Order: sequence, then C-alpha cells, then structure tokens
Amino acid sequence: MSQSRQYAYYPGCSMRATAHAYDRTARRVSEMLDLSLQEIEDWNCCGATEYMSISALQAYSLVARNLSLAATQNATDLVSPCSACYLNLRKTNDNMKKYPDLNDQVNQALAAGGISYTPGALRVRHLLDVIVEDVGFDAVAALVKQPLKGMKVAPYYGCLIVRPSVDGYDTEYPTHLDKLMQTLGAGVVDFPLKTHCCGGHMTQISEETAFELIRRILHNAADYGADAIVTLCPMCQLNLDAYQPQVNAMFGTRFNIPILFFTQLMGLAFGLTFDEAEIGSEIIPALAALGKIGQESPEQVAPKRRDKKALPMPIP
Amino acid sequence: MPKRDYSLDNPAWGTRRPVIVGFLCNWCSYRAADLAGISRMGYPSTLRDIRIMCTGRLDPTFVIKALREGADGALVMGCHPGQCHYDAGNYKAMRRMALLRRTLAQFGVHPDRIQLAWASAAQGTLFTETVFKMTNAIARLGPLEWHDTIDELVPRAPAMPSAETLVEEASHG
Amino acid sequence: MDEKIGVYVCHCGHNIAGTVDVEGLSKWASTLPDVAVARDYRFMCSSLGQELVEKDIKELGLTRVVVAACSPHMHEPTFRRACERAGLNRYLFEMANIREHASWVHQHSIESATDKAKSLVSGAVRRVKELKPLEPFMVDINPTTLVVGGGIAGINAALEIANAGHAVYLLEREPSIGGHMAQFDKTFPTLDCAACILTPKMFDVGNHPNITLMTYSEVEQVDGYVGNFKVRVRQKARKINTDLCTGCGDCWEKCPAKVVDQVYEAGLGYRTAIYRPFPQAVPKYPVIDMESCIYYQKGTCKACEKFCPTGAIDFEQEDKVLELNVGNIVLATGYELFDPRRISPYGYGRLANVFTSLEFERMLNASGPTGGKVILRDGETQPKSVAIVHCVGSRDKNHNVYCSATCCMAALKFGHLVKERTGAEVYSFYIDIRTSAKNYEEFYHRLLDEGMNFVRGRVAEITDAARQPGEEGKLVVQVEDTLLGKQRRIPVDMVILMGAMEPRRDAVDTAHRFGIGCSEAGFFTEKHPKLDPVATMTDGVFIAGACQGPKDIPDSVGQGAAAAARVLTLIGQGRVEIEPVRANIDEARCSGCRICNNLCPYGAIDFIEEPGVSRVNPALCKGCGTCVAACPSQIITGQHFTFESIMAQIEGVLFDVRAGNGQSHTVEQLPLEPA
Amino acid sequence: MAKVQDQPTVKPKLALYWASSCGGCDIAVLAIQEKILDVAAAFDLVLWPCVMDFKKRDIEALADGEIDVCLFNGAIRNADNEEWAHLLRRKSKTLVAYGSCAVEGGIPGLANFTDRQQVTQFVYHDSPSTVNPAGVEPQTLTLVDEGELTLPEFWTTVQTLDQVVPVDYYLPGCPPEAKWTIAAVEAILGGKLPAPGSVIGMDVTVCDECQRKRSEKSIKHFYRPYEIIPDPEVCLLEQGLFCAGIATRAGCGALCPQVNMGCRGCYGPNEGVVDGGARLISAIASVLDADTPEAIDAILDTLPDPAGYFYRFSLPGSLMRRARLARDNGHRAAVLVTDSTRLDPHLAE
Repeated sequence: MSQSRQYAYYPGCSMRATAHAYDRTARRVSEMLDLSLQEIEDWNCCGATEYMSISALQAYSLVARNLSLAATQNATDLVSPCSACYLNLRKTNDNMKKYPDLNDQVNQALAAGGISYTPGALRVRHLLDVIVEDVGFDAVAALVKQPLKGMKVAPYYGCLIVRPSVDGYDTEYPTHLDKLMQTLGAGVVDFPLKTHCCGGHMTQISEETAFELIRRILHNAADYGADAIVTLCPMCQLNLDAYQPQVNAMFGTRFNIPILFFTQLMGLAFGLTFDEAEIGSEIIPALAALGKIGQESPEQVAPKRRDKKALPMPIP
Repeated sequence: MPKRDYSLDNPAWGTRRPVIVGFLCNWCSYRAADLAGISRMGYPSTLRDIRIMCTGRLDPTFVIKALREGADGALVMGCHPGQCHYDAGNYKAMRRMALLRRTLAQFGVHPDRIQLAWASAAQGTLFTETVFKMTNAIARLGPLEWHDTIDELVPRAPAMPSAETLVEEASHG
Repeated sequence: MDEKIGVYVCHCGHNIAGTVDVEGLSKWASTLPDVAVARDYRFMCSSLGQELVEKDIKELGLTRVVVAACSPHMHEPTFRRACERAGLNRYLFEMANIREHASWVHQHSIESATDKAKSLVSGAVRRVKELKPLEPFMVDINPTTLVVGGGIAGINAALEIANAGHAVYLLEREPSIGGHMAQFDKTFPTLDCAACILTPKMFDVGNHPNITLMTYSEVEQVDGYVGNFKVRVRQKARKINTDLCTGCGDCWEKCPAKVVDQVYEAGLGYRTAIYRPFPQAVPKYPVIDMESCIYYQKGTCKACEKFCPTGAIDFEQEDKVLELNVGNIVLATGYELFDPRRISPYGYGRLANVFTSLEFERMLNASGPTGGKVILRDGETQPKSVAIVHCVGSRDKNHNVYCSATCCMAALKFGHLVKERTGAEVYSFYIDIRTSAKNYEEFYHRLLDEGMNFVRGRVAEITDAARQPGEEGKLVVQVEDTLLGKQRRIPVDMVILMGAMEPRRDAVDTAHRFGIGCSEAGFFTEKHPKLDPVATMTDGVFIAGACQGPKDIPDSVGQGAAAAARVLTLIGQGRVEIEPVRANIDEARCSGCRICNNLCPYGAIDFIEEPGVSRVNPALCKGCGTCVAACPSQIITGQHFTFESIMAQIEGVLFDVRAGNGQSHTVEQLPLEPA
Repeated sequence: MAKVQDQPTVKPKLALYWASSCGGCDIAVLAIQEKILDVAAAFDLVLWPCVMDFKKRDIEALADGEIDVCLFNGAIRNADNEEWAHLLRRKSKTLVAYGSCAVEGGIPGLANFTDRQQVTQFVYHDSPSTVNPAGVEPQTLTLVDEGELTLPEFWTTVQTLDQVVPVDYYLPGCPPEAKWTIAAVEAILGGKLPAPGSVIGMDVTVCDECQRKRSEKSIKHFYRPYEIIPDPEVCLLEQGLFCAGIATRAGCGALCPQVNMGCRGCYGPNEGVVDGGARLISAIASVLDADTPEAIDAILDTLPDPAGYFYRFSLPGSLMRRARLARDNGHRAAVLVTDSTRLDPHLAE
C-alpha cells in the first residue's frame, strides 16, 4: 500500500466508555494496516437502537448530522466500528436516498443548523468490512508476527451488522470474521449462534429475557470448546462480558469465557503487548485463554481420521 | 384505471394524450405484450405498436419518421441481451439507439423520448411497467411538436387543438 | 396501382366487442383509402368468418386483406390459409392485433381502446398495401432425428421414433444413459423399483438398430433450420477402445484411485478413476476420469491397462468431433437439484447428518453406498428420528418462486421407506402438501395412517446448538408450526432437504445454441403453454421432460412420446414450408462497403471478391433484418418487412396526429413572430 | 458531344443562377474547360450573375418557359432566393437543381441546426470578429433621407430548391464534377434526357469508386483526421476515421478518400434513400465493437458532433429537415438538449 487510504471515522459513544479498548485497538490496528481514520469533528450520538422506533424524523436527523459533517471531510467512506452506529448511519444514508420525502424533511431539519446532506454522498461501512474488503486477508496475514495458534475463538457477529443485508456477505451465516481469525492463526469454532441476539438493551428491561439470550450464546460457545468469544460490537461485548456473573448466578452455570474485540486479537497477532492490546479492560479475564497461544491443541497432535465406514461429507 | 389528464403533467398537452410508437420484436417483447393482454394487465393507450422480426431490423429512419409524423416518443423493445432469437440483433439495436439518441439530442429532441427496453416473452408485467414508465417520461416532457414547424400550413387532424392554442396553454401553464 | 383492401373486424365474442366499438371501427375503416369493404363479425376465426373473407376475395376481387382480431401468433396462419383458398397470395394478408394489444389492455375506456384499435387497423391497412406476394420455400425433411439427453424423457422419445422406423441419434453427456431415474430406488406412488422399469428401456435403446447411442458426448454447435440441421458433436475420449472392451470390470476392480462420485452417487458414495457409473449402465463400457486418474496426474500407474484382458485401455485416445445431419431435434436435458448450501441456516455441508433428497435416494437404493440401509453419515448409526424439509429452494422468493411439483410425493415416499426400514419417527415440514395426480392423494393418506408427522411451517434453522435438555447431540429443527401458531424446536438425528428442481446450470447456453427461448428461471420455453407444450419457437426443435419445467416420471415419459409424435408428423410430411421472410441484396447496386458482412448471426452473408459485392444465402438467412437496417446504401430488401411497408405502417398508426399527410413541401417560415 | 454544325438556328436559352451558395458551383461550370465554348456556342446565355450583369426585369420580360435550361445552384435561404426560384421556374422549361445546396441544402443548410435569432445574434453580436458597437441589425425596411431601403426577409429554415418549386433534374455534388455537368449538357443538347425528377449521376455509393481495401468492419475508437496517419491502402472507416462514403452517392471518384480524408457526403444519400444521416447512424453503430451501454458510450464519446457528420450536406433535404423549435413562451427557438444522452445501463440488465 503506497499511500494510506482515507476514511471518515465515527467512533460512537460506547467507544468513549465501555469499549474504549475497541476504540484504541481499532485506531492502532488501522494505523498498522495503513488505513487513515479521520474522526468526524463534533460528531453526536447515533440514537442507538431505540430512537428510530420512538421518533423517526428526529432520529434520522440526528444521524444525518453526522453524515453531513463527515461528508465535509475528504473521504468517500464513513467507517464505524460499532454495529449499532453502523446500522443507524447506513439506514439513514440508504433511506434518505430511497425516500425523497424523508430526504426533504431531514434536510429541512439540517438546514436549521445551516448544514445539509446528499444521500449516497458517503459509503457507510463497518470496520470489519473495510479490513476484509479494502485490506484483504493476505495483507493482514503479512502483518502477523505472533500467530494466535492454540487459542480457539467463537466468532460472534451479533445481530446488527447483518441487518440490513451487507452485499457480498452471507447474512444468515457470515464467515468473514471466521476467516479473519484463521488468518491470525487462531482456531475458529463453527459457531451456529454467530448472528443471534445478545439481548441488547433488554438487560435494562427484562433480565430474564436478556440473560437467557446471553446464556444460550455462552453455552453454545462453551459447548464448542471456545476459549474466548471474539466480537465486533460494543453492545455484544458488554452484555456477554459484564453480565456473565449474573447469568451464572441466575442459571447456576459456571461460564468463564472472556469476550474480546477482534481488533484486540489482531493487535496481539501483529505483535502488540497485552497492555497495548488493552487486555485487562475486560471483566472476565482473558489471560487464561490467551495463555493457550503458542501451545499445541490436542487436535493438532492427533488429527481425527474419518472412519472407513463413514459416508463422504459434501464438499463445503 | 381512471382516464388520465396529461395536462397535469405538462399543460402543453391540453386535451391530448402522448403518442408513442412502439417497435416490438416478434419473439420476446411482442409476445410480452400479448401476455400482458392475455393477463388483462391494463396500461396507457399511448403506445401504438409495430411488429418487427427483431430489434436488429430497427432502422433509425423509422424512429425519425415516427417523431416527424407526430409521435411524441418512440419505444423500441426487444429480447434481453444474450437472449435474442437471432443471437445478437438486440445488441445492434442498442448501439444504433445510443448513437441515434446523441444525434437527435442535437436536433433538440430529448433523449428520453427515444428509449430502448427489454422484455422476455414471459415478462408481461415488465412490458406493462415499461409502457407506464415511458408514458410518464413523455408526459412530463410534453408534446414533441417537431412536425408542425414544417407542416404547420397544412391543417392538423380535427381532434388536435391548433398550434396557437398550444402556445397559449404553454404560456398560461 | 389501385388496391382493393378488405378489412374485417372481429368481435371475438365479448373479448373485443366488450371494449372496442367494433361496428364503429369497421364503418370508420371503410372510409380509409383503398379500402373496398369493411365488415365486423362475431368470430372471424370461425369457418363462417373465414368464408366471409374468401367470398369477398372472389366476388369483390380484393387484392389485400386485413383482419383486426387477436395476435398474429394466434391466427395469422388461419387467415393466410383462408386467403390462399380464395386464390390470394397469403403474404398479402395483415393482422391488426386489437385484442391482446387493445381491448384486453384498455378495458378502462371504450374510447381509448377504440382509438388504439383504429390506429392499429390504420397501420395494418397502410402496411398491407405495400406488401408483395411471396412464395414460401419448400424444404425436405431429413428423417434422421437427434435426441439430446438420455434420461427417461429422451429415452422414450428416441424409442418412439426408432420404433416407427426412423434413424435416431441419442446423445448423452454422462458415460451412461438413464438420467436421474437410474439413481432412484423406488418410484411413487406405486413403489415399484425404478431400475426394474427403467433398465429394460435402456437395454432396448442400446440394442435398437435405428438408434445410434452417443454417450459422453456434447453438442457444440447447431446450424441450419427445420428439416436440415447440421450439428457438431464432441464425443469425449473414454480412453477405452469400445470395440475390444467387454465390460468385464477387471479394470475398475484393480483401479487404486478412489474418489467421491458426485454425479451418480450424488456425493454419497465412492467410485474409482476408471469406472462404470452403475452395474446396468448402457453402454456397458467404463470411462477414465482424467482428473482423478493417477496416470494422468502423476504419469505412472496404468493398473487398468495391465489387468485388462482384451487390451481395451487406450490412454492416447482423443476426443472425436462429429458432424451430424438431422431433420429434427428433441431436447430432453433434464434438471439439476438445488444446492442447499445456498440456504446456510439449513447447515448442509456443515452438519454431517443433513442430506439432500438425491443423496437419500442413493442411500435408499439397494445398489447404493449403504446397500439400502438408512444410516447416519458415520456409516453405522440408524436414525431414531428423521426430519424431511419440503420446498428447499422452491416456493421461496429468495431462490425459486415456482413449486417443484415432485418433492411432496418424493417426501412421502421417503417417509414411508424410512418407517419401513428403521421404524424411526418421521417429521415432514411442509408449506402445502401437493399431491395432485392419479393415486397421489391416496398415497398421502396412507402416510397419514402410517403415522408420519406433518408440521405445517417453513423451517427457519437447523442447528446442532443445543439449548435445552434432550437437544444434545441432535439436530434441532427450528420451525414455526403455523397450525399451532407456536415456535417449535424438534430434535432429530437426520434431516433430508427436498431440494428444488432447477434448470441445468448451462440451460441458457443450451437454449441459445439451439435457438430456443428460456423462462426467467431457465426452463426452456414451449411454443404455447396450453396448446403446444413440446414445440418451441424454432421449427424442428422440440422439448420434453424436466428441461421444460419440474416434472415427475410419468409426465416426462408423456412429453417424450409427445415430442416424438410431433417429429414423426414432420417426417411423415416429408417436406415443410419455411417463411420467405428473408433478406436479399441487389447485387447490381451493392458497393461492397462490407458493413453487413459480420452482422449476420448465421453467417448467411458472403462477400464475393469479384465483382466485390455481398450476397445472402437464403437457406441460412432467418430474416431478422439486421443487415437490412444496417445497409448504408439501402439496397438490401427485407422481404415482408420492407422499408416501405414499415414506413407506411408508421404513417398509418399515426393517422390522427400526422401533419400534412405526407405533403411536407410547404415550409412554415417565421418572419412574423414577435421580435 | 453535339457537333457545332447541328446547332439550331435559334439557340436554346440557358440560365445559370446562384441563390444561397458560395459561388463554387459557378466555377464548377467553368471546370468543364474548353467545352464551355461549345456551351457558349450552343446556348444563348440569358442569365449568369456571376459572370455577366443581367437585370431581373430582363428575365421577367421573357415569356414563360422561354428559358430552355436553368442550372440553379444554392439553397433557398431568404425571400429573395425564393422569389428567384419561383421566377426561374416560371420562365424555364427545364429547371436543374445544380450542386448540393440546391439539391439537398448543402452547407448553408447547417443553419437548420439553429434559428434566425441565433444566427443574427452570433453574426451581428457574438462572433469574435464582429465589431458592432451600435448593435446594428439588418432590417427588411430602413428609412433614409433618400427613401426606403429594403432587404429580403431572412428565413429561419433553409430549404432545398425542390421544397419551394418543382425541379426537373438534380445534379448533386459540392461542387458537381465536370463530367456530370458535361453529361447533363450533352443530354440536354442531344435531347436524350432521363425521366423528369431523376438524378444525373450514379445509384451506388462512394465505396464503389474507392480504391481502398475493405474488409469486415469493427470500430473500437473514432479518430479525428489530425490524430492518426492513416494507412493509405485500407478503408478509412476501418481505421476509425469517419467516412460518409458508405452512404454517399458515388460520382466524385472518391476524391476525398484518395487523399486520406474521409468522405464528407456532399453527393448526398444514395438513390432511393429517405434520410442519409439515418443510414450512417445505422451502419456505423452496427459495427461498433461494444455490447454494453457503457462500452458503446465510451466509443461514441470519441465521435463528437455526430449530427454534424451525418447531415453535413443533406440536412434540409433529409427527414430531419431542421432542429426542433420549442414552442414554449410563445416564441420559437431551436432547442438545445443538455441532458445526458447516455443509454440507461439498467436497460441492458
């Protein structure tokens, strides 16, 4: 990569709080991948997942302000690492384009602030998509100094990044995070719940509901022998990490699965120290899981041979 | 479908409705039109179609003739690219239409007045939608009025308001 | 010269008269220039209607006829014949389509429908005046027929024609004929053994004196026209000298290279690199699959050669390219099973015990990989519960909207056989059970009595992620039971996905190669969905079986026979007329600019170096008119669609908006306008 | 050539007139060289403004049909041209439209792409070479102390001769080749004229006379003449140089292609063609080497001003005739379309 690619960067609120680890590692890793992220000047909240359903016009206008500001920076793509922010930004961008009336109303609202936005002027993208598409697995592999061999992760996409469908990816069973983790050398478990809901803000409304959803994900990950769950959404990370003790209490389970952001693992693989990779900012400590890095996992010692009697599997 | 007052799209229409000459290929789009009929799909009566064996037969003279003889637009429809009954006639049509649109634009004829579209024999709906789209485009553009700058001294067919009233409509509209 | 044109407006009962003022229209038509008579009649296509035309031609001496009725695709031939009976050249007839293109689509307003009809009639009247009498070409029908596809439909078509005493080439892409039916164990609803009823027919084909069997072969190019097709066929090298081979089987028993058989065993079983797809294969000769053959990959092995008692192995054998001359073609290229990997939540390819319907057919087959035992992918465990998922890729807007017609019955068949062989619980997840053919519904009731569980609802997900006790180690089918109105999770050991029947992935190319049409899905388009289901828009090319649309065995067999009947009709006629709608070049005036030379899709235009003019070969020309429109000196004539006739038609359809009715010699000048 | 001694005692009357033209046609008449003497000997010249001084009243004085042959060159561009056309028609037995302008409109006909106002505006105000501080525009009537000064009305639409009066014969070319003038004169003298209304010339196209090697065509890119040095042996069109020869009536001997310049089309469309421009559009577009709207547009972007190429000489006589005049706001002006003419790529989906 001769000169670094320019992106407008929208961190979102969580990045300032619970997910600061995500924010810092995202910036750090992007730097290493020669992606230059220009944070939007004076960005505001994206309205999270609820606002849209409470007051659409206000919500759209709120988001559109960020788009308008981003459009003034010299980048064609707007990147957000937070799935909720990404969804809101993209939804606004798409719907303003799709519905001229909405576009008019929103721009009227923006006009009050002396700004405007032409829908489609920006391409809204999630950080993962940028790394997979614009950088590519080969370029990532080239940077791997310390492969994550021996550690098995469950790739957890969450429910937002696949809605609305992202062109090019299988929205019902995406695999690009799987591939990325494999590129880093990590073992990846085929994680059926990869796009299931983490409960979102349900934790504030009905713990029973939210914790059951969290339990399923943790249970399935444990079932598959994952040492850690890797995620790309602050909300997911928070729910699975912070509520793990309460879930254990509620269901009498003893889950102890660290939840890490994919950028943290990329950082480690690229040779960052634990501190630089913000390891330790999680609630369920990741050290044990990370300790496995470098050790050979049993499968690799004795790879399972297919039984002679067994019928052939379909080509994947 | 209620009768449409085209003067709402463009006052210059007055009491008239757009006239579009359609050139339909025998194998796909003409059959698509048949299917639209068989399925009783309504569409504007603006389209007056002419059957040719293939859009490859489309001689630009025909389009110019139609516009010169009082049509407000011309719609050429054929088989989808790659599905031409004669292998590739529709590609020839695509090239000719591209050049024809550029040429006609220099004569003050808006490119939207001459359109090329595809519909397979199975796509009655697509055919219908295309006629609607084309009609709306022409409705917005207003009458072409290309011929009467030449033949004005010859009285127009009675159904049609005279050029003068059109001018008034336009200036009032 | 003065023409006498007769215009006939058809009421088509209420179809036209209901929305078009037919009387008014014919009165109006009688006032058009050169129109000698205009009438309207209830049903022009009736014998009385036709006689009306014939009578006028004879008594009034009409020189041109216009019938304003339905689409020319419906009745043009009818009225052309009528004209001819009355001694008028059939090409001096023109049809105005005031039904499909007017009365049926402008039902909202009699006025608009009538105006539209007027313009179409006026166009036809102006056009018909410019038409020239033409004589159709007569061509002989070559009695040899090519049947493409050796499935049950193709086999039947071939046998019918061959039994009638005519030569047939039966072409098959795979090493053996038999098609999908050869993979099945039992057929619904009678449950008789597929092989038992198919193999005798295969044998007949293999030994029929009138049938030349060409397996492991594909069509590369098709030229010509009805009665006289030239077909280029590539016969892939089997690497076997079939004159010497006895089909003893020593070669494949000794072959060290084992690979998964993706075709005949549907991926569920293995075969060797040199193989015969199945014991009853016709022809009996094996074939070497070069991808998996060790000799072709590594350069050594040749075990088969060593062990072949007759020295029939020929590693040097090359593909053969053959030119066939045939008069008719029957396409019976069959279908392909939907690849369930495209619906990722169903986990096919990830979850070991999710099977496709074809895999399961092989599993049930006594000569299949499991010898007919119903077992899990591990090769030993018998399932205690089996889920059968319907409409996988059918009736699904994300994939195919159409219903695959056969899966419901196949699913019932599976259910019965699973119960019969394992006693397992069987769940069928369906949208609707469609069993609409003789004895099918009865079979459904039988399964209801046998205690197969039917859950109405589209399966959302198949997962091995256990959520509650009882789900561990199972496949959980997540479904909304629309009859209970509940989400259900049903744990099972095995899942069978009833995949859609899809067109062959190269169906569009095939259609193009044979000059026929494809539906949006990719199934070949028949000439008329009701009245001409096995013919195509291209004369002499017929279609049969699942290549035309999802079909079960009896329907495919029926279509095979129907196609054969149509071919035999043409052979019986011996000669056939072809439309004289052709291009021809006025060579005296051709300047040899060579614009037209590479425009002809049929290579019908040759450039004659001396005297430097282009020439059209009428036998190859199909009359598309591309060269006619392109000729910069306008010296190519497109018969029946001449420049003059179309220009006249344009003036005609614009009768009410035309300025100056042609006299454009007075020019409005604008000195007087406001400065 | 008719022998001098066969000439009738009373010489047939010949008139040559120039309407809206460049004068080239008059020179072309002289290009028949010494044969001009035969003409002079054979005919009694009653009108040739370019050469001798005649007065309109002299012509008006003649009896109707008294002129045997009138070679009329130039397009009908203003009231004066039209007046003369009618006058000479009335006075002439045989009226010949001589040269591209009279036959099909010719170069003056290009004014039909615009209108009267725009022409006046450019010529008397906007043209870089115009110095007109007072903003004077020509008036049909100007009052001066001496009395009234009049000028003929300037039309918005340029017309061919046969669009104002019936024409007996056509002699195309800009200018017509001497051999055709001779042919015409001989025919007239020998009294063996072709059927009225016919063109004195050929019914094939320039390719017929062009010596270049032609093969199957496939155009990937158009070049302006200055952009490439063409192969002198090969068809210019095949080399991407626009050449109207494929659709232009032969008769010139392919002069332009011979000197590496694409045919400009001055002889007009081939016999029987309704619109020569349409023939060029159809033929040239057909052989573009592109199958997607984007690719097609990319090639066409290399062909600026297609209408100018296709209708350079034939505009008034073509089906197109002239640019559309917008009717809105009461007064009419040639429309300029600024919208993109590109094909909608979705059409090709």
